[in-house]
Amino acid sequence: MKPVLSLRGISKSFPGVKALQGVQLDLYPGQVTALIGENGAGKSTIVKVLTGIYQPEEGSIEIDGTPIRFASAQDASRAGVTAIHQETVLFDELSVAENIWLGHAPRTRFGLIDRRAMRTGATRLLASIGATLNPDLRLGDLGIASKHLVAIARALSTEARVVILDEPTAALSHKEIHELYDLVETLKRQGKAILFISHKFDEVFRIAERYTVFRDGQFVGEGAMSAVTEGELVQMMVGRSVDQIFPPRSHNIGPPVLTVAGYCHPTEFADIGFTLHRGEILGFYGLVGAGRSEVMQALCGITTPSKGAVRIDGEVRVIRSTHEAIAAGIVYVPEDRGRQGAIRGLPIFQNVTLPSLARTSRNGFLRLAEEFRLARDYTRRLDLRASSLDQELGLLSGGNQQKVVIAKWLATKPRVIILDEPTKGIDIGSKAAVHEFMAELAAEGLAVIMVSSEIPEVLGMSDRVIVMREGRIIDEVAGDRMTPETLVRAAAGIAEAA
Amino acid sequence: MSILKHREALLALAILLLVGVVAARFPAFVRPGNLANVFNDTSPLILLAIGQMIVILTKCIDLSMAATLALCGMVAALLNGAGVPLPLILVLVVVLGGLLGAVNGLLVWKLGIPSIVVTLGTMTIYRGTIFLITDGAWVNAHQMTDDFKALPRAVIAGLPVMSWVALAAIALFTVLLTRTPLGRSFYAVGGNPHAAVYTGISVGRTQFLAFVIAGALAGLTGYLWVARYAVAYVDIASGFELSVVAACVIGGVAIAGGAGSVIGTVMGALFLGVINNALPVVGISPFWQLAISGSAIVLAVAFNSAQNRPAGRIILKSVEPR
Amino acid sequence: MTEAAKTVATGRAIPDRLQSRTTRALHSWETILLVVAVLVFVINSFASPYFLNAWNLSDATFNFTEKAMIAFAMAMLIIAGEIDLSVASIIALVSTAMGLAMQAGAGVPVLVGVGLATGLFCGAVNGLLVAGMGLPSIVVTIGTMSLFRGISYIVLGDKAFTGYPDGFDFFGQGYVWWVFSFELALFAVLALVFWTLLHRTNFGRAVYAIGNNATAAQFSGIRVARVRFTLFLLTGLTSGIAAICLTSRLGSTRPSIATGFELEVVTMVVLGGVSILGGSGTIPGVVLAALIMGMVTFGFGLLNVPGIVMSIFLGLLLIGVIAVPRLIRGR
Amino acid sequence: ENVKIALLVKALGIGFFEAAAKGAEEAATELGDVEIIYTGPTSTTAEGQIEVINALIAQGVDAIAISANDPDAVAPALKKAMDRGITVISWDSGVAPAGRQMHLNPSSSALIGNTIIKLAADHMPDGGDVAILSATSTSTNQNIWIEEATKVLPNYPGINLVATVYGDDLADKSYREAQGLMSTYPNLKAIIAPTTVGILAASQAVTDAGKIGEINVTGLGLPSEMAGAVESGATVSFAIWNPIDLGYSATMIAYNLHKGTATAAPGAAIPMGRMGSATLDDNNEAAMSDPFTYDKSNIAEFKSIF
Ligand SMILES: Nc1ncnc2c1ncn2[C@@H]1O[C@H](COP(=O)(O)OP(=O)(O)OP(=O)(O)O)[C@@H](O)[C@H]1O
Ligand SMILES: Nc1ncnc2c1ncn2[C@@H]1O[C@H](COP(=O)(O)OP(=O)(O)OP(=O)(O)O)[C@@H](O)[C@H]1O
Ligand SMILES: [Mg+2]
Ligand SMILES: [Mg+2]
Repeated sequence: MKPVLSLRGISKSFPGVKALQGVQLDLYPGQVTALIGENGAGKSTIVKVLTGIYQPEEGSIEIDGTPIRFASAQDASRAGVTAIHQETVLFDELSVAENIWLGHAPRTRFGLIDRRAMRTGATRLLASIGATLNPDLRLGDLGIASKHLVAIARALSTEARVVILDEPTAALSHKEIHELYDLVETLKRQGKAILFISHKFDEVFRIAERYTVFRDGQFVGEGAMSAVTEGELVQMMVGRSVDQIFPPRSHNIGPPVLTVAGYCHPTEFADIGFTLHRGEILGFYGLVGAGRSEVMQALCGITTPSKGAVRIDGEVRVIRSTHEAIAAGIVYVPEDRGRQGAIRGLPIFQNVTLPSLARTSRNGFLRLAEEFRLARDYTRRLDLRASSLDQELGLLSGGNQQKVVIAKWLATKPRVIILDEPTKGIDIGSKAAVHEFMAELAAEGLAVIMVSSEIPEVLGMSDRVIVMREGRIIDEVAGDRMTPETLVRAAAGIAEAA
Repeated sequence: MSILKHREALLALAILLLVGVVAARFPAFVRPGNLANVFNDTSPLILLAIGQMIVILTKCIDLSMAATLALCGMVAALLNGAGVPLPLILVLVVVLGGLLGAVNGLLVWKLGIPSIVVTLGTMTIYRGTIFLITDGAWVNAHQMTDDFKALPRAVIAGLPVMSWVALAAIALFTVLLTRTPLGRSFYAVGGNPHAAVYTGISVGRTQFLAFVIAGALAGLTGYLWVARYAVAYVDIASGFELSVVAACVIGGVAIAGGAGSVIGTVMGALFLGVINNALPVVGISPFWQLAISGSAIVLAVAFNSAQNRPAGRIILKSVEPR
Repeated sequence: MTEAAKTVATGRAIPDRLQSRTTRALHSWETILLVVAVLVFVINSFASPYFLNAWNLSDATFNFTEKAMIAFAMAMLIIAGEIDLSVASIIALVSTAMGLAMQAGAGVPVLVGVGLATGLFCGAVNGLLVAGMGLPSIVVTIGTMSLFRGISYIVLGDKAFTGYPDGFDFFGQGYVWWVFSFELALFAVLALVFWTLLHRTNFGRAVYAIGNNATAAQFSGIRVARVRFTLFLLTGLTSGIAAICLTSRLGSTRPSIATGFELEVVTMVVLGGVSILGGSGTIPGVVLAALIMGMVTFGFGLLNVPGIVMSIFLGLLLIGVIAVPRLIRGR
Repeated sequence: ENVKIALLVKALGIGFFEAAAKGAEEAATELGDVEIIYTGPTSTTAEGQIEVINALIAQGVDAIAISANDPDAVAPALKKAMDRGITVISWDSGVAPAGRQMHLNPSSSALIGNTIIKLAADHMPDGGDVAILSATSTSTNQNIWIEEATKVLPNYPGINLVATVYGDDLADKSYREAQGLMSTYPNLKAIIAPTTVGILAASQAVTDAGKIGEINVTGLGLPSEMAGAVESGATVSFAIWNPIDLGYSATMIAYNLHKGTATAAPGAAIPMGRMGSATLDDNNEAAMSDPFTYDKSNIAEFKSIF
């Protein structure tokens, strides 16, 4: 079989990073090719090259054997390449139909946008993926899942021959993920060539025919999915074998540190109550949108709860700001690293010391020597890779940025650390490191809350698991009840099997 | 969309209320003739505000609009003095305005300099250029030909041409913004520049076009202004750029880009126009004018942001205790 | 960088700095400004025989001192990602308030107190609207810009306050020592104060953090709203100080006082290398920009070049100093 | 060594001041050893004038003759100039006594005040409403004239002054203010604009409103700029003194004071070349000459001169 699209010798660099170095990629009609690689391997970059957003410095793109250049996203779309990108790339102020058709809207005889055709087209496309959305709705008024459906409809609106999905399931719930798999099957039957990017091996093995592996911006290998094992793929990805994912835990649980009771928020959650102990890892499981992050953000003074009590070491504490939370010894490592965690324009050491300035300064005046000392301690502890401590944080790779963000919270010497989706979008290698590190923290006597949507992680790491659904605690699972089945049922609101 | 409509309806109500209050004491104010007068008076503000709105939609701001107006107006007056026929003058000022806008646009697009810095600079450069080409001398009524002065005030079907130009611009730009790919791309670029790139829209190019449109509108208004007031000098319309931004803000254009409508902007301009025209009629000292429009701006901003605040998810409504 | 990262990987310890402070300073924006300033100084000395004269240079400083005082606070505000366009109007309102106090028979200390308090009050109004209610500062301050000056028009109309008490003229016309005016001394002191505040305190660090990423700063325990509010207080306060100096220098108050100052202040700040998008900039940069602008206007003035030609030059300078490095770097 | 005299005006580009500069050059030619520096800010602000004053001090000019944007705000800067030995006089628009040695009024303020009312009253046999459209609210000379005009108002029974508004010497603002006057006072019979920018804008507004013959625009204007209005009838007559003479006289006075051939003290008479001599009153103020009235009969003759 001949590939529809093939890339040869593609290189692309950013200031300080060679994101791609002479990589190759082939996509075949009616087949799903999985693109696999660690964080920063260059997967999203190749997608952007394929869709005309980046222009490579070297290499060629061929469609049906003819070389072609994409100067803009429109060129790529005209050539039949379409993508659902890793980040949502839609417009809140425009309607659903406009989001689907922006850039290639049907026109009337006078060259104006044909709104009726746009609306009916949108309805048809949405129906084809099983969605019934009013095409006139403002996109900003929709939920995350609906937005994702609009993004898919948009990708299908161009009559593409090549469809690219960059980590499409990261933001979707269980049910939606399965609908997406069905959709991929449909596209395959229509003879489209599909590039599927994912960190989840189970889904890769489930839907892909072929694989291509990148490591550090370089092509490592490709082949048929049926001829490879999970272990071999991991080996190719990281260049070494990763045998054990979850570290051994010493379940050495101490007295209660944090007690929450009757915690409510006007719109986001209600009746939250739990106890957290020294040396414990408490898992919070739920589907995306269950309200876990909001609870954690309220605990850390980012949002204001309407009522409820928080005790630390038995003492009632009122926390109205992150400042007070840090003083009380609770810190929150946010899920959205780029927006809430990292300050990319500031040097690494300033990022690390930001929440601890009260300690490193004297009477409000900075002491740089102290700051560097603190930054040195904690970055070493996390095995950070950087050229100097006054390097801008934004110049580091994502995984290393995450390390700095974690270092910055640890440097405050907290008693309770809350990690919100600490391994979301992180590759296997880094994941294991984070897990090991969490286990270490607990062993040192820190009380850890881990919010996660990944069942293996929740089960593998936690001492106990609290399941949330629609803003409330539905269940608390420990010991023998800690099975995937229990968690899924509780989170989805299905009654315990009779 | 529903919020937007809502906001415009409220603004319309506010204007009606204002007119009503004035009319209660001075019925002559609501004579159609006078209202037409108010509209005619507000036309330059409307024209500029539409241009500014498009620029703001794309996450930029154009502080040089008033200076562009002044420079184009002066050039129109000088061309008139040199005997250039009126139709050609009209074409030339629009082109010149577009070129001045293009300079702004290119600096923003090709060099990535923030628009506020670019236009802060070109604002003084454009105005200074007027001084350079005239040595500061005024062009007065007696130095202009009659047909040059007559065009904006020529009455067609009961309204002066100046008003017709504003009405035409309102219609044209409503269609442009709602019914053409370019118009929608202004919203897209401002609403989510990142996503616009993924959609194949060049953010810089779109911003460039917005500046060109704003410049061309300012150029046309420059002629109208100079012809109507029958004078051209360095300082005409100085400080007008801020009224223009104010009209946009009152009209509900989001300063962060991506949201706003022609009709809202026009009403924002009319709101200021009515205040300016009503104050002397009601007998309030003109010294109050500044404070009143300032308060209106602050209130409008506070109001718009209160309306845009996300309502929260209200996820709890489905979790009644069983 | 990849190479550096690899060598570090084996050693693990990460060096504090790669470049020495002097290397870094040489590559900075301030160095460019310093070169421009020296150039302007040299050109001026050749262009006019009157330039190199202590008293003349001292007179020239009045062209920028008041604006520069505000520019220091404005720089911090812009670094934090906000802007205050109402500063010139605050000057008008402060001056009017002092005029009213003067009519009520207030002496010099009371006048100064009234001036500072009014400035702080205006800053608090802006701060409340922006930091308290979360409104965009650019439009809020366009509104208060009309409002503050509008109030002063309502109070004064076509009248003026004159006859400030003896001794009040010291702030705008007095000399501390030899050719060094009170305003110049105050400018130097404020430069030092703001340099310390921005570059040597936790508050200054918070300002940079907020300007780079306000959400992350908030998550890191910085009281973002409080910092923003304080910054508006500071611009209000420095506008109040500038108003005292300007009123004293003019010896009178009109509602049209200081018209157009806000744009000159912003120009000064941007020319000083402060990113209008927030997150970066320094006080020494602003000091140099103030000196450049002051010397350029004075130099042109000595040649009797009309003010508007100077402003063309400043406009070109503003765009030029930002554009040229970008052009050279190929954007 | 030439005597350097700076003619500092409210703003560059205004026809009236350009004409005054011509007069100053005329005086310079006549005197032979004078260099004129014609300068001013670009917009009519006191701050702008102060920057120019500082630059003039630095250049060591011998005399400054200023038409001020604000009588009080520029006074400290001018006082500094006098402290450094510079002769300072004001003309046209005055400076507070502390900031100048003497002030040259174009004409006596009382006379101007009376003239502008009389010009309106002469064409209103039955009396009626009149309104004043002035320059900026801070313009010294306009404010004095208006004050004088209000004083003599009782001498013109039936003439009713309904409003005073300010066009800030901006053509567009003046135009709008004139429009406002017409819509607010439907019975308005005359608009008096004691400023050349205002009278021009007001006559344009009256022409546009189609009220020629109904509303008479009068006040102070330049013949060259007003010719059209007089021809169309929007303005029946207006008055002005000759700005060329004014610039000439100011230069002569500045020169004489600098050379010490005259001193500025109450009662002193300072020679003004072909314009005779100026006699100072108790405030060290003097008047140059009487205003001259222009109408259809003589406008053609003067419109090419200034
Ligand atoms: N705009 C950019 N500027 C600078 N560096 C970039 C940019 N985009 C990507 N990079 C760098 O290029 C490398 C490849 O990034 P890319 O996003 O392609 O990784 P990825 O394989 O998609 O990772 P992930 O699994 O985390 O999505 C990384 O080192 C990243 O830091
Ligand atoms: N119905 C909805 N409408 C709009 N936005 C929603 C809705 N549900 C969830 N979201 C958004 O999805 C994101 C995830 O929601 P939330 O943080 O409450 O869930 P979570 O259980 O903490 O999930 P996560 O595992 O992602 O942390 C939030 O940013 C929220 O704004
Ligand atoms: Mg990626
Ligand atoms: Mg969440």
